[in-house]
Amino acid sequence: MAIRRQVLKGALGLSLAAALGSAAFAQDAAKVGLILPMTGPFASTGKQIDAAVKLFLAQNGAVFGGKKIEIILKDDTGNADTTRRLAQELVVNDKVAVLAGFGLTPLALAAAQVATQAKVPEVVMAAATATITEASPYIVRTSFTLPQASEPMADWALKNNIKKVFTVVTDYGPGIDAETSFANKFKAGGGTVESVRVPLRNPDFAPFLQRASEAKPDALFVFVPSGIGAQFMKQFVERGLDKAGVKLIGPGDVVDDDILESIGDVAIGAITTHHYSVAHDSAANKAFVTAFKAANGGMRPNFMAVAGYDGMRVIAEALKKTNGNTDGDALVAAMKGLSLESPRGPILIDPDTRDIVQNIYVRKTEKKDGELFNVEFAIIPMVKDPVKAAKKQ
Amino acid sequence: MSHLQDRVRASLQASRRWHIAEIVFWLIALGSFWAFPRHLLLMNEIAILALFALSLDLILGFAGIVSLGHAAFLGLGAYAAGLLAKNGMGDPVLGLVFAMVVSGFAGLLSSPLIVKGNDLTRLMVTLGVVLILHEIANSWASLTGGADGLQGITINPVLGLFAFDLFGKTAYLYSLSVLFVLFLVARRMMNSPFGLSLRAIRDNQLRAAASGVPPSQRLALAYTIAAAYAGAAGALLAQTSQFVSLDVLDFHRSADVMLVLIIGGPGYLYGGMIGAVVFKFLQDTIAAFTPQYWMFWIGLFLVLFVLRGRSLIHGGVKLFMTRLPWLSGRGRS
Amino acid sequence: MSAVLQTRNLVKTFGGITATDDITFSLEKGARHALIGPNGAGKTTFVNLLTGVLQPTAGAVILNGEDITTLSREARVKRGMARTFQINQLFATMTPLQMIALVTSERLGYGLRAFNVLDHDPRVIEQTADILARFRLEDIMNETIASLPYGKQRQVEIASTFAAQPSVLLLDEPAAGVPEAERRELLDIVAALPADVSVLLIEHDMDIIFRFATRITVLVNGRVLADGDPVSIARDPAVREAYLGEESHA
Amino acid sequence: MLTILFDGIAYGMVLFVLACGLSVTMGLMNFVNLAHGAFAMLGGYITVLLMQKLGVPFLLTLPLAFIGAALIGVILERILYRPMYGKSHLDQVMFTIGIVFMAVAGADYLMGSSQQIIKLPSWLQGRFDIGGVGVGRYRLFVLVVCGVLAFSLQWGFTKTRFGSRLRASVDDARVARGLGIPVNRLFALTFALGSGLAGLGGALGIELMGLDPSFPLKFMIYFLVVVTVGGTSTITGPFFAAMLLGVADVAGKYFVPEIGAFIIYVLMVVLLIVRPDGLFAKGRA
Repeated sequence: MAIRRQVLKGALGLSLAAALGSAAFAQDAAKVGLILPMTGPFASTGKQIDAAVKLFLAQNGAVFGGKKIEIILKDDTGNADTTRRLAQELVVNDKVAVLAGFGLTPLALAAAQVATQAKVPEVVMAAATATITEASPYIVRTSFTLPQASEPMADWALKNNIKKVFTVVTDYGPGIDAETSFANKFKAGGGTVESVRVPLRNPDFAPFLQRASEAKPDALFVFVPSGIGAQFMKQFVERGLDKAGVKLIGPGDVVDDDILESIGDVAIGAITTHHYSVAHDSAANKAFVTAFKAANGGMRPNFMAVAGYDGMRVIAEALKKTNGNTDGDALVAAMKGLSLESPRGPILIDPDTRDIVQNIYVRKTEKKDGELFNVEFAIIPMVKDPVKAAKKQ
Repeated sequence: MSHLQDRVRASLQASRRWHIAEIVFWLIALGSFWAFPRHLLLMNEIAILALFALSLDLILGFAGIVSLGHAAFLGLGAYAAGLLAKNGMGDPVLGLVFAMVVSGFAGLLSSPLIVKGNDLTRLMVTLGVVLILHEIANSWASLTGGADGLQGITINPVLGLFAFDLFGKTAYLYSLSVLFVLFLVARRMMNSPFGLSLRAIRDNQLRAAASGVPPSQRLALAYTIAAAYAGAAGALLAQTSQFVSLDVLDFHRSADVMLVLIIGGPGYLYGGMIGAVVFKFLQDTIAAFTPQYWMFWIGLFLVLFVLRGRSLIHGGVKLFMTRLPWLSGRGRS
Repeated sequence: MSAVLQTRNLVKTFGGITATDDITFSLEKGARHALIGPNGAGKTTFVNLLTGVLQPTAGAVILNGEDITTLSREARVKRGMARTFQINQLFATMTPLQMIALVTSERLGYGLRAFNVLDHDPRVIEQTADILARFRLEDIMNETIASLPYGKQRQVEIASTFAAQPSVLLLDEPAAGVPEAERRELLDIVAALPADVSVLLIEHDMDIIFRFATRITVLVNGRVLADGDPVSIARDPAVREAYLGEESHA
Repeated sequence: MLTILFDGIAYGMVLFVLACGLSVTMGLMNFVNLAHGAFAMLGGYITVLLMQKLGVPFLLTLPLAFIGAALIGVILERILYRPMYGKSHLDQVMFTIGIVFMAVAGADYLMGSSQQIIKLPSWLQGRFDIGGVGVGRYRLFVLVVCGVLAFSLQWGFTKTRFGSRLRASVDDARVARGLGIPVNRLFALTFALGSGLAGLGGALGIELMGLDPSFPLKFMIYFLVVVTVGGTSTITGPFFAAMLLGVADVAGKYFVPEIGAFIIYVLMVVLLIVRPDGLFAKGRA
């Protein structure tokens, strides 16, 4: 009985809110459909981005260009078919001005067609396969691309006397992206590479790491989705690869700030290239981290959060530029070429590719004041996605 | 022509006569198109799920085969239709037929694994097959797009006339039409001598064999047909979403469809469809209140349902359905 | 000799146990032949070998002059061998009418017709009505089988075997489990089976055996102990010791 | 090479401990329990919680994981599982899938969706060389623990009164009841033991297989393979099946990483075609 009453109350509240909402803001609301995996194995992505989006609106108010941004959050559970349906419903039923979120590559791709057909901007806040922005002229990305983060790693490795690298990547889009972009660059610079790909649902890294250790490389390049990074790191150490002098390198996913603490000391010494570290030394970042932690019970923001934060900002800036015009083409045009100072440093939405251009930092995982951080020690400024850059030439 | 012969004929005829409730059911399904224009996408998903559950009903409800891997054929059909469209043949009906042939053929090939062995072996083999397919689809990225899904599917207008739109109008009517046609075929089949022999095998395999019914042959055939039906559902999924992802081969697809059929009740063809409506409605409602944990409520629902709720719910359904003479004495629990 | 069903040196072993030990047996045309023996004598195994539920380790089964040793169960049915089981084996959710119509349609080879309907075929209707009438099932033909009393179910089972038009009928303890009140009707039906059908009756009940059987085979420990007409079997001292002796214990 | 064999055996050992309870309950009551992995997950989370929140040393958490899972097992058996024994396999499958779903969502709710990580005591970390073969300390530890367990289970199963009664009941529950064996109580005990072992396996497996809410789904197939391939009437059957599976899985991924993920499934389907009643079945379906 009690449950039922609650349900009724909830339903009543919702419909009331909806009625009021549509009455009060019918003219001056810009709805943003935020589709994220809030449940399932990629829920942490959803939580980070959702929190960052809320933080941005709380800090900056919700009115831009005369329009009040209204967020409609939907959970796609990491399931591409659901993403597609939700995107379609948001466009058709809720008449959203912008679609945003998209935790994984297939999810972003699933919505691409909807964005094109409906002429609605799709702001990708997480998915990182290079090709995504080519799937629709309405896609704008505020996260990063894996080649963007992986190629600088090859440069760094070549400069630091690493001749032979063994790559271990998860066998799906982003992993393959990371592997090929790194390997191509590294080989072009005279290094040798051996590779294995690990199945996405892999319970045990032992056989792959065994191969790696027998290859006796100078460094192990690794990309795994952030959740299983910890397991990988531990087995890396268990197998004694660290003691054998093998460096652990790769894009920053494996030492995700969100879980770095629970990975523990085994992560110390890992060299990674990425676009954001919670330890990034700037005033903007310090303010961001402090506010984020305060609003989320001490949870550290990670690279997902910063992309969500900047994504909202890109939407807001675009609205300002168009003076509240929510036409999709106008919004995308306004987003192109946007240049902002983000907590991660300067960022630019490439007017040609609608992809993000940003600094890539070389970091080393270290312990500071009893906490683990990825400490930046070198900068490669304003890196474009190398895959699309190569295509243009 | 004796009086008794007339009565026999009448009884046999009665078992396949259309009941008013059936007609009402389909009218409602069609009428929903105008009644709920905001929910056409969801309704399209329901129609596809209903077809998938209907396909499971053919083997579970009518032939008694327990499968944990029915998604294998859904996935094959989806990829078959998707790949065909990607390679320039975007006619939806062509894709549908192609998907049914591919899935049906796969069903035929794997049927020897199914017809022999006990329930446990069947569970294992069906689960194993779908897992292998999932791995293949994942690894063979050059063909399937791997974990990124199959991109770039363009579907031509249905019959060259009705283009797929964002609102899901064409999608729903197309899926509903396919569901209806395939339902008609299934209904006819299940009232044929072949359908009767399947029921015989399900009821009592020992007696079926002792009555001259070859169980392996019939089960293999039923399995093939069901696979083709699942392939059709997969094709609809691929065509109406113009996208195929690895998810079509995921375990939860097989589990969900089983749940759908159990909710509606197996063995009378409408179970899958009623179940699909209830399931999607539940999913949507629960997801609206506790988006994070609807899986928990579905699980709880399942447990309670199997423990005691079934007789309760089916009691209601049966009360309604006992009017259908051809349903008499069907409910297997 | 006009044997319709024969076995030659039939052997079946399970692991180290020999359940059927070199049985050579023959069922004459039109016979009412009883197969008796104490519990565990191998009667059920023998019947399972005849009907194809089990495959023999050695030996042959011959039906109407054809070696059917390796044929499947359903193929034997098609060649004219039908059976009932010790415990009713029926299609619980069907009606007697449906069950008999099914067996009839299978006999006529319609089993793979997926788009025909039964009520369009005059032969199915005619023959189904015929069986229903002969076994006095008209009144219950539209009831669900599972809801019928056990005796009636037995009747349905025997009737359904006749829809297969068998030349050989194996009845495995037809009266077992049937309440006294329904027994008489059932036994009348067994007694009225057509004379051209050869019947092999597997039974415990001596009343039934001596009422129907014209010939008796006694199985003990998987072997044929004696074979002959009822009178000589009843007098056989070895049978009395091995079988009737135990019977009085039980 | 030998290292791979060693890794495979250690992996197989954990699989065995995880799955052997399932094989006995399946054989005893002919009950298809797809939710077995939920008990393993429970054991895993008990260890994680004890270590993270209360700082209990790893070794001490292992028996507690066993006891916790066994306790929950007994309770669930009493109130939920028992009414299911008489039902069809389909019902059992649906029922246990329901339990799995609840367990997965429940774990997500209570523990979060991320991978759980524990810190092993330092003497279990790292590896050492024996004649050129690299041996992970933790894997060796797992191998010893599970090996001892397997031996004592085999001993208990074949040599004790409990074992002989259990075997009689697995063979034919009806006859066993007739002989006055309290099959129901026996089953409750076995269920507890099986769940407990699963819990222990889950705790031991955190380091090797990871632990997150989807654990029961991810590993369901592995358990079922062990049971179907190994059969349900012995301890040795599942044991060798688990070894075979562990070694084949690890070796497959090592030698042919491209198709490594297939090996276990292909192996299972092939085995089921060749020996539909299990690798070590003795003519009993």
